[in-house]
Amino acid sequence: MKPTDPDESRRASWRAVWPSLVIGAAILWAGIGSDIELSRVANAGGRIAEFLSRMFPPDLSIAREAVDATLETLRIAILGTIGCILASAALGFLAAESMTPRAINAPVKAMLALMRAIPLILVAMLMVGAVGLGPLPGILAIAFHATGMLGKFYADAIEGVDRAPVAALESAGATLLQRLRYAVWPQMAPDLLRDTVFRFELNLRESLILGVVGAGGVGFYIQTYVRSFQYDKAATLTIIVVLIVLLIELANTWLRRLSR
Amino acid sequence: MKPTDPDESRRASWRAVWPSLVIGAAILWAGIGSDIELSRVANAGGRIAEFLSRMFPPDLSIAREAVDATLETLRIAILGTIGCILASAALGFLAAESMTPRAINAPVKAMLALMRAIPLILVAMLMVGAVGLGPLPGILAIAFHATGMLGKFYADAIEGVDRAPVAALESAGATLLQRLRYAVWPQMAPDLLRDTVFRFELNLRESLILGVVGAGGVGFYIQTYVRSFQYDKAATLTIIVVLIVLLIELANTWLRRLSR
Amino acid sequence: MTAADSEFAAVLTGVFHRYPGEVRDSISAIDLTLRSGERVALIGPSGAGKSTLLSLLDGRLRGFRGGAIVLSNALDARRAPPRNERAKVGFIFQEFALVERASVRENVRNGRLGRVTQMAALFNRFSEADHSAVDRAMADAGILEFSEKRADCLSGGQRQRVAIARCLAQEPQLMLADEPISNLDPLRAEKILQLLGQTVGRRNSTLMFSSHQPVLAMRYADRVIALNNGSIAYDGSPEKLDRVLLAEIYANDKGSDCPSLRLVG
Amino acid sequence: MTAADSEFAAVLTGVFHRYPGEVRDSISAIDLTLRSGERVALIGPSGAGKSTLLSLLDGRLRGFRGGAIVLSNALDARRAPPRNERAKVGFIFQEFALVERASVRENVRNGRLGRVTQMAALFNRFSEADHSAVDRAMADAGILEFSEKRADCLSGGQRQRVAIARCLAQEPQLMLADEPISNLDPLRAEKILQLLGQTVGRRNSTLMFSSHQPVLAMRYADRVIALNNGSIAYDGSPEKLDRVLLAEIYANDKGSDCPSLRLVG
Amino acid sequence: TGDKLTLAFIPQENPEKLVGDVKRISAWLSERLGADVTGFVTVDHAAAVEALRNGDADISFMGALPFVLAEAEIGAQPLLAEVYRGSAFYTGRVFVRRDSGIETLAELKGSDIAFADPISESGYLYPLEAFVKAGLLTPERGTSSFFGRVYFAGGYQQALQAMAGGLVDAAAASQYGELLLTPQQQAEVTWIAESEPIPSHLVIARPGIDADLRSRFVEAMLSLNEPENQPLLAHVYSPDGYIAADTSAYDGVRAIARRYGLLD
Ligand SMILES: Nc1ncnc2c1ncn2[C@@H]1O[C@H](COP(=O)(O)OP(=O)(O)OP(=O)(O)O)[C@@H](O)[C@H]1O
Ligand SMILES: Nc1ncnc2c1ncn2[C@@H]1O[C@H](COP(=O)(O)OP(=O)(O)OP(=O)(O)O)[C@@H](O)[C@H]1O
Ligand SMILES: [Mg+2]
Ligand SMILES: [Mg+2]
Repeated sequence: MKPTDPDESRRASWRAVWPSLVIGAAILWAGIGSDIELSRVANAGGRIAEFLSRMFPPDLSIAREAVDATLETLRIAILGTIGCILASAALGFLAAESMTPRAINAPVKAMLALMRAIPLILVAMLMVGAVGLGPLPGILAIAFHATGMLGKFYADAIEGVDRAPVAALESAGATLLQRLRYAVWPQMAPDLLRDTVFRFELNLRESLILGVVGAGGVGFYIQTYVRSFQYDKAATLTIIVVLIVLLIELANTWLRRLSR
Repeated sequence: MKPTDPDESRRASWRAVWPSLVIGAAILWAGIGSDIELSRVANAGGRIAEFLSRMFPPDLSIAREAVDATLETLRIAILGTIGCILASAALGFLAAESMTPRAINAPVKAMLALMRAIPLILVAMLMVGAVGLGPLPGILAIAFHATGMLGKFYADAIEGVDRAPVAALESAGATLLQRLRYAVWPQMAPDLLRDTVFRFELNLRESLILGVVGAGGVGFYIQTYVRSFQYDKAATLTIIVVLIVLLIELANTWLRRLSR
Repeated sequence: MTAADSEFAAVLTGVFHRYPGEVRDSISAIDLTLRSGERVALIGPSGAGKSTLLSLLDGRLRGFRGGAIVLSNALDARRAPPRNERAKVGFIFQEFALVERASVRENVRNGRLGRVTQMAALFNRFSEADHSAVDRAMADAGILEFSEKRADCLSGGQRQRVAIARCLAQEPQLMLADEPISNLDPLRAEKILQLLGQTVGRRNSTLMFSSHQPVLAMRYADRVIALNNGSIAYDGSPEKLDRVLLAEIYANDKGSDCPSLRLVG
Repeated sequence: MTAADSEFAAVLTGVFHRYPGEVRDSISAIDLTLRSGERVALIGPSGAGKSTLLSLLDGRLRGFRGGAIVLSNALDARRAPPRNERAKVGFIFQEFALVERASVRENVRNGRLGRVTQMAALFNRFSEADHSAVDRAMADAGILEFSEKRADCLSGGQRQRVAIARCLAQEPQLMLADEPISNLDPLRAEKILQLLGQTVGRRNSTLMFSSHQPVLAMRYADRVIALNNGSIAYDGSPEKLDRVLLAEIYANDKGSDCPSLRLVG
Repeated sequence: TGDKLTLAFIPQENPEKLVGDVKRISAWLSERLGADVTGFVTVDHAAAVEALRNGDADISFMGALPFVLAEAEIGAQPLLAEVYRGSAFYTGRVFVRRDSGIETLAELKGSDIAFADPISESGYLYPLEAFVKAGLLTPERGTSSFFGRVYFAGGYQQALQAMAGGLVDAAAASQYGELLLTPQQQAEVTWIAESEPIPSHLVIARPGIDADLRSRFVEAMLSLNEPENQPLLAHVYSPDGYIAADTSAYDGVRAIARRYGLLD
């Protein structure tokens, strides 16, 4: 922003307008092109009520299987999360602009995007092909797929820390690792915790696709019930998932209070 | 931290140990209980190579359908994203601890968790029940489901801003809205942008599940090709998705540079 | 409130405060009356409670005990004062509290937010009066030159002057300044103190500023209040505050084992 | 480097620097030689380039032109100096640069990071020597009392002393201090300046500190360098720096229309 | 003995029952074959075939179309065919609402139709063939030349629900699909066309499976037809019984799959 050079500032404001134009055009295209009858939304109320009524009362006869499936899902989610935390710590660090030169962080960032981009179903098939049936391919698929997101989150968290204390430690002769440990880590620990717990929660729910690899988690049950219109059973499982997620949310709040 | 009261500090350190214990126990349980033969990972290399070889060379004969499907997916993602941005702006603000009293932010936070917890497939079916087949239920399902995550992200971004300038504006007599506009917004705009673009990217990929509701799109094709073992065709579509995601990643970097 | 109250900018009676989890009061047993039009310097050793006292007067301190009336409004220990009261009290922050990604001008303009209608401000609609107040404040603080630079691209003293200009633009009835000259060169420091004093004189408003440069502070104040360990150790005219008293104020705080050094001149 | 070099702590020849996107140089045509054991005060109006010059000497300034040798190490305009060189140069930051969520002790201990082995530090293994250096630094800076408090629960002056203690704990050969007393009361300010001077004397290291309190600064320096608009306006003994010269230094910068006020005493 | 046999099950309606079923059947087979039999549930045939390909599973259960795809893909062998309601064949049908007044396929020109799934014989390919036979469309020109909008609803039930709920005009599903609707809905819908007979679901094996083990497995499964073992059928998708599979019975399916580009 140089008030002394009007040309430059005009150019700058044009640069700022560009993205808005592109985004605006995309929205217009999306909105106009598609045959969406928004009128249908108007009289959806009754139908939604009817749909929900089919979920009540939840069919609790499957409670036992539901609990087993939940434990299985939890197990896969926990192990998958551990895997993706390890991978994300390494890749997230490499992808952070404030930590590595552009020649490293740009390709790593792209790689993470790529890992996210590969559809989970394909990853799951690949893992079944690689290690067979059972929980293991599920865990690997989750770990792989989740790393694409969590690694990005970690990189964002690293980039978001206040640079002044990092510079101060660098000035004192601290090595990269030491700066990470003593200036970056204390600042980003709460964010990291939040992101990791969040990803754990997502992993728990991605068991939807994990039915693919045997053993049968909650998601697999829900999917099957929904496909066979047994909404009252799906409701039971959904309630369990919701309870667990709320529990995680509680734990999250508690942990963050500790780490603040 | 009160060095003057050793009891208190001992209690504090216990409080800090608790979470580690719980997490450690959970990991142990997950690791021991499941019948995972990690040895299988060792000789997975060849199998992975074999799997990948089936995807090459990608079958480009379906390029036309692929482009159509991609446009359809983009359209659903764009409109779904707009929906969830609007909802998230409102809910995210309400869920931010630094903005609303606990009596409001806690329930809203729980509600967002709940929205995330409800499996997308169930939301999709609900929307099909409500507004019929086609892209509209897909858009609504995406908007609903994504709000659970994006609203949380927005709340996090609001909570993450430096409070000093917010307090300064409050002291100057600025109203809540004004503080949002002039102290919170400039600080969090880059984070917001990042999170929104990221969620857009996710929405794009959640079209995987949307095949279920007759919404078409890339995910539906990929699923179908995988199920009919046409991995070379699935590869073509995956490449398109990857390209789009990388493009979004590029746009993201560019936008963030502008907004820094 | 009776009419007589308006001659007082602030009345504190028996105010105590302790930060959560602390073992000592940050300020204790404060009885204090600020008369309208006064220019008060607040001095005292580091950690004495100056910032705490100032933030109390600004209505930003929660959980204090005792009575606090500022510009006829009784402060609540549990919530911030209403908007119009907040707009009347200006504050210059010790650590500046600027919006980093915003320009100098935008930061200064933020001082006007208490005076514009809600909606107007949301769409960046400020009146002529607002714009000229902002320009005047920037000129007075000597920051017009780089008014379009971003706040995070400034030197320490430049940042401090942005914080000062923001408060000037607010045109408050009571101006509270926490170490407003800590990062300013002597000439600028004097100029700023002079300016703050003049502003107060022009509008019959009130000024209270803290400073670690007692010599300078005394030159621009009608009254000096010294804090020590959270309590008032001196309250009176600058003239009566001699070297001995000063040395006592600064030497007498806990955790300080300073030798008695020359304090004045 | 020849043996003769070691008598110089720093040698700058024809150094220029401009921040990206700016129209004016932040420092220009700087020729400067710091002798080992010198205590140099850096003064000059706000925005003159003091912080920029100090960060150059610290090896943190990128994109400068000209020659810069610090402790026999030639600085590179494109990258930070190697670790052992960085460890030899200590810096006290104008805006403190503390790790907010860490305790005072942890912040001070961070000053030791340049001296411990990589792995030891990662697992919080510090030697006895490290611990005692940290304790001594905290005692010297007067912050032992609240050594377990978090850095974001301190007053402005307390935070500044943490920044000072961190640098003391580093035991550097060249100590650079950017406004180290801006938020300290006069007694503490003098004590800190005295302390920094003593430390330098004891270890034949070198000190350069910037300050906006020329009177104080001159009392604790062997040599004064004044910057104005990025260039050196005075470089010599404190004794020769009289009121007239001082007034010139502070009055002469662009964007300042200060009246000529009393500067000394 | 050291024989090991792994079964890959594909879920149907009641997953909570299936997990128990898998245990029951595996246990019974273990005893019967004197081998170590384990069962896994996979979400669909693709994962099961992936497991068969690598020898992670030996046996799986699936429909005729997935089978012919798996046969072409990995050389899977047909072992047994299910007999369901007295027949080793079933059909796909085109359903409409009674009150729509539609009686012939030709009347569906320009209307919206919901198919179950693109990889479905009774919910897509066979009913589509009925339209082809009626001369209404050709595989080359595709469905869009005849219908208004075409949806893949994800399953029989979703397709039928969409039709019953008035969201589309017609739906294609298995002949037994109707049973998935509520009695009230069943009264409101009818079918207007039926496909050629489709070979029913079957039990398949991976190509390299030990021949002896395979024949013992086939024998064991056929023994489920005996009266005393009949109750166990309820734990393998509840067919009436099994017959040995005849590979030529799937020629029709292979031909259709080829016509629609699913096979080379
Ligand atoms: N990051 C930056 N980007 C652009 N310009 C900068 C940046 N930092 C400093 N400047 C400019 O460079 C000049 C010198 O700044 P510097 O911080 O060195 O001044 P200083 O002498 O330390 O001032 P002060 O006494 O106010 O701290 C100033 O005009 C300032 O606006
Ligand atoms: N957020 C906080 N939490 C806990 N203690 C605090 C907090 N802020 C300040 N204190 C403590 O309260 C006391 C008074 O602090 P205050 O900031 O009012 O001092 P001050 O007089 O402004 O000092 P300085 O001149 O150093 O700015 C100090 O002992 C300080 O450590
Ligand atoms: Mg203070
Ligand atoms: Mg500076």
